[in-house]
Amino acid sequence: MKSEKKQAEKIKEISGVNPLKCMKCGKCSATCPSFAEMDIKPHQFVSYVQNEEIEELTKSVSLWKCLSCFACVERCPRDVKPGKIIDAVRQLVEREKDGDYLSPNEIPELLDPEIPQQLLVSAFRRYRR
Amino acid sequence: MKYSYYPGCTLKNKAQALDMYARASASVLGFELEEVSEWQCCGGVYPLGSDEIATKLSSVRVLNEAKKKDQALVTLCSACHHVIKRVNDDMKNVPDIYQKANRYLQLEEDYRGETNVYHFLEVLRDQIGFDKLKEKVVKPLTGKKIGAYYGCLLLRPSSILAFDNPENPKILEDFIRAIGAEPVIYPYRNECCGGYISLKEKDMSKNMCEKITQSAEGFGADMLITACPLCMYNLNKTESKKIPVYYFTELLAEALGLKED
Amino acid sequence: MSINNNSEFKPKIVAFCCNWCSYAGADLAGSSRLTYPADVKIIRVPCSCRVNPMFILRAFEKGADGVILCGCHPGDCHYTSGNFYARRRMTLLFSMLDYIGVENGRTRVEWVSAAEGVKFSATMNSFVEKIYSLGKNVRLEDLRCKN
Amino acid sequence: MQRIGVFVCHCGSNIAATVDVKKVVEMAMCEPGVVHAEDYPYMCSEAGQAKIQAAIKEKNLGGVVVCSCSPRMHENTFRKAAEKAGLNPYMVEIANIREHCSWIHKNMEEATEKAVILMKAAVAKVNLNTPLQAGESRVTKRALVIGGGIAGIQTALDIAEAGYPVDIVEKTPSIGGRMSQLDKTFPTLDCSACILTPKMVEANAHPNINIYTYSEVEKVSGFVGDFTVDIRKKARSVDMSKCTGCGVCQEKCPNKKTPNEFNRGLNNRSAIYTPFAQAIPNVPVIDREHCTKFLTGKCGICAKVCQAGAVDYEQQDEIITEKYGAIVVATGFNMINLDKYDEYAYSQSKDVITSLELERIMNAAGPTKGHLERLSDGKAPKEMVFIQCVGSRCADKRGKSYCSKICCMYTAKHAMLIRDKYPDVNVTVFYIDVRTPGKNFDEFYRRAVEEYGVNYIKGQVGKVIPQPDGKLLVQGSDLLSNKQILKEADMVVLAAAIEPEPGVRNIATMLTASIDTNDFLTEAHAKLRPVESPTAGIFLSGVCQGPKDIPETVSQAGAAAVKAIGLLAKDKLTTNPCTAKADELMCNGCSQCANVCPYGAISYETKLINDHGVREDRRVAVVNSALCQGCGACTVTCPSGAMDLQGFSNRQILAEVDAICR
Amino acid sequence: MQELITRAKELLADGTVARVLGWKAGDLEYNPQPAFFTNEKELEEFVYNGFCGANLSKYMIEASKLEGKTLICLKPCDSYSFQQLMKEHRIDREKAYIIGVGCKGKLDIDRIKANGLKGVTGVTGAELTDDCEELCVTTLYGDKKIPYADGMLERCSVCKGKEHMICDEQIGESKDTKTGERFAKVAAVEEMSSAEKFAFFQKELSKCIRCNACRNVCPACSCRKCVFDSTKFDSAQKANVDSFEEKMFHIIRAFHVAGRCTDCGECSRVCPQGIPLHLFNRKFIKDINELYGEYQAGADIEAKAPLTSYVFEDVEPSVVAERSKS
Repeated sequence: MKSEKKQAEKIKEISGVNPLKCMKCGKCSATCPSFAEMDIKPHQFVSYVQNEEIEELTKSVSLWKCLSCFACVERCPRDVKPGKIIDAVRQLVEREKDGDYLSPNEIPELLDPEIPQQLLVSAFRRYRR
Repeated sequence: MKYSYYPGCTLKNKAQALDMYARASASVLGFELEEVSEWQCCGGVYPLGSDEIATKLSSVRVLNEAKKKDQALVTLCSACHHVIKRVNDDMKNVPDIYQKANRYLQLEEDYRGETNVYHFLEVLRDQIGFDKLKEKVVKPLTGKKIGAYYGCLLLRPSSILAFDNPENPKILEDFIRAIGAEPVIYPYRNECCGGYISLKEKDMSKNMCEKITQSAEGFGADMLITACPLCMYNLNKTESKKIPVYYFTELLAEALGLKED
Repeated sequence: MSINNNSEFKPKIVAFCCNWCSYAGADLAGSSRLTYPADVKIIRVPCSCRVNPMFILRAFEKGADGVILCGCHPGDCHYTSGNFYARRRMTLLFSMLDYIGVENGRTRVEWVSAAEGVKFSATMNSFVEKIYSLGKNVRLEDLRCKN
Repeated sequence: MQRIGVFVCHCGSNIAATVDVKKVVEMAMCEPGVVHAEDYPYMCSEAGQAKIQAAIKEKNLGGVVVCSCSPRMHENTFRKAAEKAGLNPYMVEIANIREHCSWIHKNMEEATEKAVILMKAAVAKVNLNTPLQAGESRVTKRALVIGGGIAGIQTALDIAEAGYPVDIVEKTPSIGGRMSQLDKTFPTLDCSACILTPKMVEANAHPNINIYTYSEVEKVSGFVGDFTVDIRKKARSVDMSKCTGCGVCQEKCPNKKTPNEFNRGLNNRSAIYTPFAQAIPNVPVIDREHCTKFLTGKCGICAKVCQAGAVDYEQQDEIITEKYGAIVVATGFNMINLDKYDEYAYSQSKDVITSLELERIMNAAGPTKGHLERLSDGKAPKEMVFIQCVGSRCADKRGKSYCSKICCMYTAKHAMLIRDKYPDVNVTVFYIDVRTPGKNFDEFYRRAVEEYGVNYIKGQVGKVIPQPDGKLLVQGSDLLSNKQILKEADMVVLAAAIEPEPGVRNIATMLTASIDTNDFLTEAHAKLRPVESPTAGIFLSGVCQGPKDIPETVSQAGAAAVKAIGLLAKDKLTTNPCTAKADELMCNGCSQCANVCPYGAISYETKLINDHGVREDRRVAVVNSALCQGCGACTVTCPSGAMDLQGFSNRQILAEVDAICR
Repeated sequence: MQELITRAKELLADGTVARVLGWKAGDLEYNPQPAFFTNEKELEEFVYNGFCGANLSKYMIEASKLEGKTLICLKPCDSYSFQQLMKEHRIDREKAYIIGVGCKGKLDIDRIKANGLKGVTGVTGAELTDDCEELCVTTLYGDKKIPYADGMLERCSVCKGKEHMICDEQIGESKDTKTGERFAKVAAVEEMSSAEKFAFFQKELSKCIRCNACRNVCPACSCRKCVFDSTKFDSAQKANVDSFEEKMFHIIRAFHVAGRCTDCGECSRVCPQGIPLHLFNRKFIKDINELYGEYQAGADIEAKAPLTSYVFEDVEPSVVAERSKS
C-alpha cells in the first residue's frame, strides 16, 4: 500500500500530470483509437493514479496498446494529459527487472521486408528499458 | 537559402523516395538542404518522461549543429520532426531538462533551443509560399483527387508542434491545390495509423488503417499522401487495400517535372 | 518612560495595517485569541499605499526597531491598485535601506487578508523573533529623541 | 491643543481582565490636552454613550478617545453619540485595546503598558484631528441602461415605473437581445416572443423610457450621481420620424445576400432590414457595408419605393450628450467561436450546429420556418445528438474555465421539444454532469428523461466523424458502462459556451468598472453586493456579470433597478469626508498624483494663486471629493506633501508613530 | 561659442526670443555660472566652454512665467531634465527656444586638481575648439598637461549619450565620452557587507552641512515648497545633531526624485563637501531598471513612470533580502 503511494507519486513526477485536474468527462476515452483493446481505459488511468491503485495499472495490457498519438492529450478540456500517465506507468514497469515487453528473440518472426527502421527503433524505445 | 537538414534513419533506407524527391524539389524551389554531419537517430518516439534526458541528447546534438551554422533545421519524416521539435521545446522551456542535458553534453556554449525547427512542408508554406510553388509547377496533377493523411505526429500536441489546426489542418490540402490536384477532406486524416504498435499488434494497426483508407475512399480520394514512412508502411498493410499511398515529396517532384516516368 | 539600562531588550515595532484587510485580519487574530508579542503596535491606515516612506524613517528615527507594513493581497486591494503602488515603493525603499547598511530584516511587507487571523499572528510572531535576533536598532536611531 | 476626553471601556471582563483600566485612565490624565478620563464597564451601551455625551458638554471637549474594541465594531456608534452631543463626529478616535491588546496578551502588566501606548497614540492623533464635514454632490435623476436585452428592458421598466426617466442604449437596430432569438423558454416552455414582445412594447411606450437603438456609448465622464455620457447614434439611413414600417423597402431591396445575424447566419437578409418582425422600433436600417447604393453609388431602389420618403442616404452619425445619475450595464452575451473545436466538425459539416442555431431552426420565423431539418440537404433527421460543455469548464486555452450554466436546461428543453413535436426522432444527450439548480429545473430535466425518453449518456464526445453518406458518426464515452460509443446521427447540436459580449471590455474601461479575466464585470461584493460594480453608481444586470438564465436575469435586473432607484431617490449624496485634499500653495501641478488615482478623482486647474503676496496663475491639483475614496495613494506620490488625506493626515500618522516609539 | 552667440543675437534681433539663458564667466574662469541675457551687449559676456557643466533646465521654470520666449542652451544630458520637467508640467515648451549645444565632456576643477596639481591659476584647452584631448593647467609651479578626460566630471565618463532628447536646433559638435559603467560604483557598494555599507555612507553623509545646494540645483527637486521646509511633516528646520538627519534627508530626497531623476549628476557636482550624492539616485535607477524594466527619466514624455505604474507580477519587497549580499 505504502509503495503504491510512492509509485503514484513517481508517476505524477515522471508524467508531470496532476490527476486532480480531471473532471471525469471521459473525453480521453471517447477519443482513444485503442479503446477497444484496453482493459483499463484512459480515463480510468487518471482515477487509478488518483486513488493510488498502481498495482493493477502495472499489470494492465493498456500499457502496450496506447499509441501515444496524443489525441487524448490534445482534446482533454482540463489539460490532464492521460496519455502521459499511461506512458509513465509503462516506464515504471519497464524500469523494473524483466519489465520489457519485447525481447530480441521475438523480433525475427515479427519482421517483414517492408518494415521501416523507425518502426523497430520506436518499438524498442517503447517496449524496453 | 540554406537549411540544415535532418533526414533520419528511415530516409536513408526504406524511405529513400521521401528524401530524394525532397532534395531535388528543394533545389528547383530555390533552397538547399545541407545534411547535418554525423547525425544520430532521433529514437523514433519522443521520450515522454520528465526524467528521461539521455534519450533526448541525440536530438540536442543535431539542433546544436544547426545552431552553430546559424541555420534553421529542416526535417521531413513526421516522427523525426515530432521528436526534434519537442526536444527543442524542452531545451527552451524546461529548466530541469536543459540544465541536465547541457551538463551531459558539455558544449562550448549551452544549447537553449535557439534553433528553429521546420518541417519541409512548413518551409514550403511559410518560407517559399504555396503561391510561389504553384508558379513553379510544370506538370500540374490536374484532375487527381488526393486525400491528405496527416497522422498524429505532425499535429499533436499542437501547443508545441504548432504545425496547423490539429483538428482541421489544411497545410497538405493547400499543398495539394498548389500542385494542381484536388484535395479530399475526410475525417480520419488526423487519426493515428497505429504507429509503432504495428510491430506486435498487427491487427490493431490494420483496423485503424482500414478506417482511414475507407473513409478517404468514401469521400472520393484516388490516392493518399503522407510525410511519414511508418504511416506509409501501416497504410499499405490494410487487407482491402485499393488506394495507393505516396510520399508528398514524390508528387511534388512530379509536379515540378523532376520525376522520370 | 525612563531609560532603564538594566532592562532586557524590548523592541519597539510599528505595524502599519490597511483598514480593509490587514487591520481586520488583526482583529480576527484578536477575536481568535491568537497571541503575538505586545511589542507590536498597530497603526491603522486606509490602504497600504497611504504609508509614506517618511513614516517608516520617522519610526526608526524615534527608536523603532522594526517596521512592518501589511496590506490586502495583490489583486484584492479595496481601492483596486493601492497595494501595487505600495509594493513598488516599499521594494525600492527597503532596497535603499539595505544599501546604506540597515539590516534588511527590520522592514517587511506582508499581505494579510481579513480572513487570515492566523497568518497575521504568525507573521507578527516571526517578525518580532527576527527583530529580537537583530537586536537594538542603532543604525537608524536619532539619539536626540530619547528622553 | 484640543480639550480631550479619554473613555476606557472594560467590555465586561473582555478588556478589564487583562488590562488595568484604572491605570490607563490614570496615565491618560497625564497626557497633554487630556482634561477628562474615565472608565466604564460597557462604553458602547446607552449609559456608556451618555457618559461620553455628558463629558463632552460639561468639559467642553474638542476631541474624544475611546479605548475599546476595534473601530470596525463601534467607531460609528461613538461618532454618532459624539455628534448628538454637538461634537464633530470626526473628532472621535478609537484605541483598539481589545482585539489588538487584551484578547491577545495574557500578562496584565504587558497588556496594560500596550493599552497605555495605544491610548497615547490615539490622543496624539486626535490632537491633530480637524472637524470634517461630509461633502455633498447632486444627483441627476436619470438612468442609463446599456444594452436592450431582457436584462436592460426589465431594469429600465422598473426604474421607469419608479418615476425616473431612463435611456436604453442598444447597439443593434432593435431591442430584444438574445431572448428574442429564442423559440421557447425553460422550464415552462412558453414561447419566448410571447413573453418578451409585450415587455418590448411596454418599454417603447413608457413615457419615462427613451430608447436609442443602433447606438453605442462613446464616452463617459463624471461620477456617481453626475455622469456625462456621449452616445453615438449611428446613421440608420432611414428617418425614424417618417418611416411607417411598411416593409416595402426590404421586400424590393435587390441585394439579399447578406448573412442574417438574427438567424445566426443560417440564411440571408436584404441590405435594408429590420432584424425581425417584432423589432422595436419597427424602422429598418441600411447596412452600409452591404448596400449596393453605398458600395457602388448605383441602385437607390429603397428610396424610390418608400412612399413616406423616409430613406435618407445622407444621414450622418449623431452624438447625443446626456447626464445621468446612475448607469446600469446590461450588455449580455454571445456564443464562443467554435473554430478551436474542430473535432466536433462544426466547420466541416452543416449539420453540426450550435444550440442557438437550433433555436432559430425550431422557430417559426426562422430559416426553416420552424421545421426541424438538416441544413445540408433539408431532410428530416431521425437521430439527434446533443453535446454538452463545448468550451465550458475548460482548463485549456481553447475554452472558458466557467460553467455556462444555461446549457443543461436548454438542452433538456430542446430534447423535450423535439421529442414532443417529432416523436420518431431519437435524441441522445452526451453530458458530463447535469446541473439543474433552479426551481422546477430538475423536475424538468427528469421529465425529458422519463416522459419524453431522451437518452442521456454520461460521457463526453471525442470526435464527430462526418460520413461519406452525409451522416455523422459520433464517437463518445459512456462512462457508466465503460464503453466507447459510436453513434450515427443526422444532426449534432453543440452546447457552446457563452461569453460576455466582446464590447463590454471597452464599456468597462469607459466606466472604470472592474472586469475579471473572463471579461465578466466584477461585483462590489460577491455575496452582499452582487448587482453593484465597485465603481459607485454603476450597476450590473444580466449575463454581463456572470452566466445566468432568464429568471435569474430578470430578478437581477430588478435588483439592479432597485439599487439605481435608491441612488436616484436621493437629492444629494453625502461623500466620505476622509478624502484627499491638495494644498494649492504647495502644489507643483506635476500630475503625478493623478497618475496613481484609481478613481480619476484628481484633475488640474489653472488658478490665480496668492502665494504670500505673489499672485500668479498656477496649475494645481483639484480633488473631486465625490470621486475620491480616500486611499491615500496620491499623498505618497506627492513629493512636496501638498496632497494630504483628511482624517489620516501626515501629521496625524506621524503623531501616532511618535507616540508609539516614544 | 561664437556661432552660439551669433545665433543668439539673430534670434534676439528678429524677436523670436526675448532673452537668452546661457552661461557667463564667473569669479574664476573655471567657474562659469548660469545667466540670462536680454540684449546684444550683455551677450558679450556669454561663454560656453568645458566648464559649463550647469544644467539650465530648472531655470526654465521661472523663465516660463516671463513674457516671450527664452532661448535656452541645453547639453544632451540637460535635455532629459528639460523633457522630464515638461512631462511634469513645470515648464512650458512654447516658451522655450531650445538650442542643443554640443558636448565633449564637462570639466571639474576639483578633478583637475586631483591630478596632483596645486596652486592652479588657469586652465586652457577647455574652449571646445579642438578635439578636447588635452588640458593645459597653469599653476604657480608652472604649466602642466593632463588628458582632458582626467579632468572630467564623473558623470561624463558614464554619459547617457550625446543625443538631444528635445531641441529646436543644434549648434556645436559632440564627442563620445563614455568610458565607464554607470552602475559600477553602486554595484560595488552593493557587494559590501552591511557594516561596510553603513560605515561608507556614515562617513560620506557625516560631511553634509545641509547647505541644500543639491536640492537647489536638482531639476527634479523643483517643489515650490520642499517637505523639509514644510510644517506638514514636522520635518522642518531641524538642526543637524547627528548623521541620521542627513540620511533621512538624502534618502527621502532620493525617493522623491526616484523615477524622475534623469541622473544628470548636478547634485554631486555642486556638493561643496564632495559627497557622491548621485549614488543614492543611481541606486534607485539601477533597482528600477532591474526590477521593473529599463527606464530613463526624461527620454520619453509618454512613458509611464515606474513609481506611478505597476504590473500584477511585480516582485515582492522580500526580493530585497533575497538579493542582498550582506
